[in-house]
Amino acid sequence: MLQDFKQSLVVSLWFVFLTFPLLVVRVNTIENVVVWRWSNILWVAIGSFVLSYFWRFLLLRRNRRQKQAEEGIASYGPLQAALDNILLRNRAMAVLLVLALIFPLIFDTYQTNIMVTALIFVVLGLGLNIGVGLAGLLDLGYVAFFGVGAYSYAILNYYFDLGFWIVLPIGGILGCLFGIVLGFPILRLRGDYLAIVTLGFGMIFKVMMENWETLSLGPSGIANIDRPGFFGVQMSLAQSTTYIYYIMIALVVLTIIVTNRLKNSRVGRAWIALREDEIACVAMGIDMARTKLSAYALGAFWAGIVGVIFAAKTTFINPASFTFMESAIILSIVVLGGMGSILGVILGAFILVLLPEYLRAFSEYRMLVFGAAMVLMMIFRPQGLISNLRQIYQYKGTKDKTAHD
Amino acid sequence: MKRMVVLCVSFVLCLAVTGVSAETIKLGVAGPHSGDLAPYGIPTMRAAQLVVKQINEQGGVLGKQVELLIQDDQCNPNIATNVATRLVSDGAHVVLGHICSGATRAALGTYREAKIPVMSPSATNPPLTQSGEYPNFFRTIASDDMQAKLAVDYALNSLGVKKVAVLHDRGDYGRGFAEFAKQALDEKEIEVVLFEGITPGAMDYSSIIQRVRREGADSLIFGGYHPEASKLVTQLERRRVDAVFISDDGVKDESFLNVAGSAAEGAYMTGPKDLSALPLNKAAVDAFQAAYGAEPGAFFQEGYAAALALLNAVQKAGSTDYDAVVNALRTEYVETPVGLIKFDEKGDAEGVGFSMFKVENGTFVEMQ
Amino acid sequence: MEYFLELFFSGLTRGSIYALIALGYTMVYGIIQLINFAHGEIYMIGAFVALIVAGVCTIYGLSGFAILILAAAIAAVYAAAYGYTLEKIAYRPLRGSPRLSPLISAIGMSIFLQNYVLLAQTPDFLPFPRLIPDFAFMDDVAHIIGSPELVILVTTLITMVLLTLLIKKTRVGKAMRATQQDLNMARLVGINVDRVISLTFVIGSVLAAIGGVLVASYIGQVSFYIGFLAGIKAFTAAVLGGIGSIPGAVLGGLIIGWSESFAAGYISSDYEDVLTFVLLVVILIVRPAGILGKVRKQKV
Amino acid sequence: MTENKHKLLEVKGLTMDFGGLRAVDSVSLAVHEGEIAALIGPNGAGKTTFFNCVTGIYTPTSGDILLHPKGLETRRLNGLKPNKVTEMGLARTFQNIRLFSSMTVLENVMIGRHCRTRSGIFRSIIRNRGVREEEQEIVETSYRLLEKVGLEKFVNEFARNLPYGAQRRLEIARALATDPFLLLLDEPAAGMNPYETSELDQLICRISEEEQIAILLIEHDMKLVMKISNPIYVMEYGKKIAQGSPLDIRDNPKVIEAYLGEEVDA
Repeated sequence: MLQDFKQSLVVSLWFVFLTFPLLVVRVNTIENVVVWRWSNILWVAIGSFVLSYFWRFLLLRRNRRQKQAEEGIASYGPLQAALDNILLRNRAMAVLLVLALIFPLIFDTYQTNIMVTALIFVVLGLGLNIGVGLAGLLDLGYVAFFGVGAYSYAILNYYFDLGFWIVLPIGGILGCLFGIVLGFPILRLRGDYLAIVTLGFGMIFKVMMENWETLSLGPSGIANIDRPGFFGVQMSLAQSTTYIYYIMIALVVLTIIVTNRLKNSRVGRAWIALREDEIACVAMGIDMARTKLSAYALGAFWAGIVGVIFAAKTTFINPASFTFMESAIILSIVVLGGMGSILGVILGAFILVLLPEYLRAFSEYRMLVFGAAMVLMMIFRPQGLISNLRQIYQYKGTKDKTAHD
Repeated sequence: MKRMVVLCVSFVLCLAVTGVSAETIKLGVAGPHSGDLAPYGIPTMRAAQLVVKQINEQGGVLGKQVELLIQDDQCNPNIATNVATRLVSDGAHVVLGHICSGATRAALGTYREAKIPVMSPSATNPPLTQSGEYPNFFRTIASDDMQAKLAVDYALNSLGVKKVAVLHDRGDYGRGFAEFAKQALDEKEIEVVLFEGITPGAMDYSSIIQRVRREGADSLIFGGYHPEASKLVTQLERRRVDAVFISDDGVKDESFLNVAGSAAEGAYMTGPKDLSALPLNKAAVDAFQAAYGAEPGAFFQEGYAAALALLNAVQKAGSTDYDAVVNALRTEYVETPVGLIKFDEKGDAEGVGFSMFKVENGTFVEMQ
Repeated sequence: MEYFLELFFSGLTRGSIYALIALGYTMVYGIIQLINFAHGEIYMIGAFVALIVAGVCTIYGLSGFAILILAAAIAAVYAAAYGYTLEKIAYRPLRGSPRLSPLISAIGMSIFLQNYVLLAQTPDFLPFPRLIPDFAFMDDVAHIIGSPELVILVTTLITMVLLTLLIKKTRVGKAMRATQQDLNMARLVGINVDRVISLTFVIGSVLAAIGGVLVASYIGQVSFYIGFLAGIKAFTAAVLGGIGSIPGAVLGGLIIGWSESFAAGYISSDYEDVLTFVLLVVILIVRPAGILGKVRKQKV
Repeated sequence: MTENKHKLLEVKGLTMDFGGLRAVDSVSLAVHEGEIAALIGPNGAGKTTFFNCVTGIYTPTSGDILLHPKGLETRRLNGLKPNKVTEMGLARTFQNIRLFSSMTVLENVMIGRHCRTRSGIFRSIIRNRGVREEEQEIVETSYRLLEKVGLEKFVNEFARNLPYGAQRRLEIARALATDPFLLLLDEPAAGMNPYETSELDQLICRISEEEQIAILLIEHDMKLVMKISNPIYVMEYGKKIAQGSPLDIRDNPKVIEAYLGEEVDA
C-alpha cells in the first residue's frame, strides 16, 4: 500500500518535472509575452498520480492473463463468448444489416453523409487489415493507393468524361497494379524497413501529384467531379448522398464477404503463417514473395476502389487529402479494432470516425487520443477491441482409431 | 486551452439558442478551428461571434435574432463536404467560410445545390470566382492572380527588375501565386531564370539560394507563407545574395518580421490595403481586443467584413431567399472594415484592393 | 568551384544535423531492433524546450551566446528525460511481443507527442531568438560558410568525438557494445541490460536535442511539426549508412545532406524528398545492410 | 547392403562459407529409400548449417545437392528457394521450434498442405464446390496426421500453449502434411524426457515404415540414434569424420575423440 503510494508519488513528481516547460510556460516570442499556467502543475500531478495506479493495475492484470494463457486457461470476455456463438452472431448481423439499410430513411442527409465517410474508412480499414493484420506487412503509405483510386476517377472524369461505374473497377485495378509494382522490389525487406519505405511511397505520391501539373492539376486539385450516375437520372444532393450510401453499404458487404472468405482459405492461412514465422512458412512450401505480394496488392485494390467512391462523394480532391495523417488514422482503426479481426476493424472505423464527429469538443484532442490509444492498445490489448474470431472446422477422423483410444 | 473553452461555450450557446427561438437567421461559420491550421480559422470565427453579438444587441436582422452555426472543417476537403451537408441540414441561410481554398472548393458544390450564398474571407484561388461555376460564392479578399499581377507590375515598374527567380512552396496558394507571377512575367517578356518548388518544413534552403545567386537573378518572387519566407530571406542575407525579395500576402505576418529580423528589411509583399484608419476597422479591432486581449490574427478584418456583408444583404433583401440575397450582395454597398464594398457578377468584392508593402525598420510600410 | 563549395558546405551543415539525429536511431536499433519512430519528436521537444528557455530569458532582458548554451543544456536534460520516459512507457512493456507491436506503439507515441506540443503550446511557428553572433573573422567567407554553420559543424564534431570516447573508452560504452552484440549474453555476464537500454535512449535523445537546438538557432524558428520530416530523413540516413553502425549513421547523414544540397543546386529542388526515398529504396534493395552495416545472418 | 536400394538424396562435397568461416567443409552423404539416417557431431559441427543448405535456406558455396525422386528426373537443389525444395518432397523440422504460435494445432498442420493444394485468391472468393472439397480434404488429412502423432486431443489449442514435447511432434505432423518422401528432423528429441523420447522413437520408426518416408535426423541423444538409425554420419568442425553402421561408429576412435569431454550416452 505504502509502496504503491510512494511509487505513484514519484511518478507524479516526475511528470510534473517533465511537463513543466511545455505545459506550464507558454512563451510567445512574437509578442514577447510569457504566460505561466501554474494550475496545470496541479492537474498533471493529480492526473499522473491516479493514472499510475491504473497503469500498475493494468500491467498486473496483463501479466496475470499472460500467465493464465500459458497454462492454457482461456480467458474469454462475455462479448467474445457471445460473438463465438454462431446463431447469435447471425441474428445480430441480420439486425445490423436491416438497420444499415433503413438508416438514410430515418436520419437526415448530414448523418447519412457522415455514415458514408465512416463506411469509406471501414473499407480502408479492412483493406489495410489484409496487409497489416493478416500478413503482418506494416504499410504506412496506404493512403497512396487510396489516392491512386481517387485520382484515377478524377483524372479520367476530368479529361475523358468517363463515368463512375466504368472507373470503379479501373480504380481498383490501378490501385492493385500500383501495389504490385511498388511491392515487388520492397517486399523482401524486413517488417520495419518496409514500414519506412511505404511511408516514403505515401509522401512520394503526394509530391508527384503536387508537381505533375499537367496530369493532376497540381496542388489546387480537381473539382466538380461527377457524382455516381444512375441511368442518367438527375439527382439532388440528398438523393445522391443516399445513393452513395447504398453503394458504400454494398461495397462494405462485399468487402466483408471477400475478406472473410479469404481469411479462412488456403491463401488466408498462408498470410497468417507468414506473419507468424517467415522461415517456417517457406519451409512449408509457401512462396513468400507471391503470398506477400498478393496480400499487399489486394489491400491496394480495396483502397483503389474506395478511392473512386471518395472522389465521387467529395467531388473534389487535392494532394493535401492524402497525407500521412490519413494513413495513421487508417492504421489506428486496424490497431484499435483488432489486427486480423474483421468485426474489430469495422468497430474501430466507426469509433474513430464518428466519435470526433459527434463529440465536437473532443475533435481537437482527436489525434492526441488516437496516438495514446495506439500505444495503450499495443501494451494492454494487442488483439484489439474484438479479437479475431476463430474458424471452426468439421472433421471426422478415422473411426477405428478413435475407438482404439 | 482558452480556445477550447471558447469553442465549448459557443457550442453550448448555439444549442441553447436553438432551443429558445425557432425563428432565427442562421449564419453558418466553417473553417479550421482545430489542428495546425486553426490560426487561420479562429479569427474569422471570433469575428463572426463579435458581429452577431453586436447585431443581436441592436435587435437582429429583419427583427430576428441571428444564430451562429459553427463547424470545424480542419481544412480537410472531405470533412468540409461533411460540414457543408451539416450546415445545409441545420438550415443555415448564409455561410461564412470556408478558409482554405481546397476545402472551399470541396464544399461549394453542396451549397450551390442547396442554394446557399457562401462568402469566404480568405480563399484566394482565382477559379473559385472566375470559372463562373459557383454563382453562390463571394469573397472579401482579392484573388491570387490580382496579387501576382500587382507584385509583378510593381517589380517591373518601380523596382526595374530584369532577371527573376520564382519559387513556391508547392501548396495550393503558393504555387498559384508563383504561376500567375510567371505568367505575368512571360507576358512582359522578362526572363524567369528559375521556377521551382521548395519543400515546406525542410531544414534550410541555402542550396536553392546559392542557385538563385548563380543564375544571377536580381529578384526573387516567392509564393507561400511566412515560415518558409523567413528562412529564405535569412539565407539571402547570410549568403550575401543581392536580390530583392518579393512575396505575397501569406508572408505579411508579424512572425515574418520577428523571425527574419534584419533580413526582412527591404522585402516587398502584397497585402490588403491598410485600412486601420477606417473607423469601422478600428472598432472591430478594438472589440476584439476588449474580448480576447490579443491581436486579432489572420483574416480577422476580412471575416468581420464578410459577416457584416452577408447579414446586411439579408437585411436589404428583406428575406433569406437565395436570389434576393445574392442580388443584394451584388447591388447594395455595405460599410465594412475593408472599406465600402459590393460584389461583382463573379463574386469578387469591388473596392477591396491590394497594395505593395515594404519592410522598413521592422514594420510593414504601404507603398503608394 | 566556388559554387560547388557553397553547396558542399550547406550539404555538410544539413548532413551533420541529420547525422546527430540518425545516431539516436542507429543506437536504439542496434540494441533492441526497434525503429524509434518518436525520435524525431524528441528532437522537436529539444528545440521547443530550448525556445522556451531562450524566449523567457530574452523577454526578461538576457541575451547572448551564454543563453544559447544554457538553453541547450536544459533542452538536453529534458530531451533525455522524455527519451527515458518514452522507453519506459511505450517500449519496455512490449519486450518480447511480436515485432510489429513496439513499432506501432512508436508510431502512436510520435503522433501523441506531436499533438501534445501542439495543444500545450501553439500550432504556429515561433521565432527562435538569434543567439549566435556573427563572428568578424568569418566575414570574408560568409557567402560560403557563415558563423551559424561554423557553430553547427564545430558542435557536431565535438559531440561526435565525445560520443566515440564514451563508447570506446568507458565501462558504460563497453556494456553498450556488449548488449548490442548479444542482449541475452550480456544479461548473463551480469550487465544490467535494462539500464543500458535506458541509457541508450538518453544518449540518443541528448544528441537529438543538440541537433534541435542547433537547427532552431540556425533557421530561427520552431514548430511542433519539425520533428516529422527531420526524423524520417535521419532515419533514412541511419539505414543508408548501415543501421546499428555509428560511423555509418554519420556517413549516411552526410550523404543525404550532400545529395539534397547538390540536387537542389544542380538539378532541381522539386523532387528533393522523392530523391531521399529513392535513395533509400535502392540502398535497401542493393545492399540491405547499408553501406557500413554488417550482414546479420538470421539464426534458424 | 544399401547399394541396391534407390538413392533419394545425394550430397557431394557440400561447402558453406560465412565470410571467412567455413561452417561446412566438403561433406558428402546419401540417404536411401527406407533408411533412417542420422547426422551427429558435437555442438557447432555444422549439422544445422548442412540442413539449411539442403533445404534451401542457405545457398551453399560449392558442392552438389541432388534429389532423385522415384520415377522422376533428378533435380539439383543448389540455390533453389526453400518452398521449391519442399514442393519437391523434402520436408523438415527445426531445432528451435518454429510453429505458428497463434494458430491452432490443426491450422498449423493445414499450412503444411499448402503446397499440395491449389485454390488461389479468386477461387477462394467464389468458394465453389471444388474449393470446398479441397478445403475439407485439407482438414481431414491434417486431422489424420494429428491422430498419427497423437495430438488429436489438442486439435483446437493454440500451438503456443502446447507442452514442449507435443510441439516437437506437431512440427513433425506439419512436415508430414507436405507429402514428403524424405524428412529432415533437426534434434527432434531435444528437451524431451525419457518417456517422451521413447514415444518419439516409435513415432519415427512408424513414419518410416507406414508412410514409406526416408528420414535424416540430427540428434544428440545417442541412445535414440544408436537404436533407430543406420547409417550414421559424424561431423566435426564442418568436416565429415566418419560414417557407417551404429557398431562401426561406436568403435571409431575418431568419433570417440571428437566426443571426448562430451557426454556420451551410448
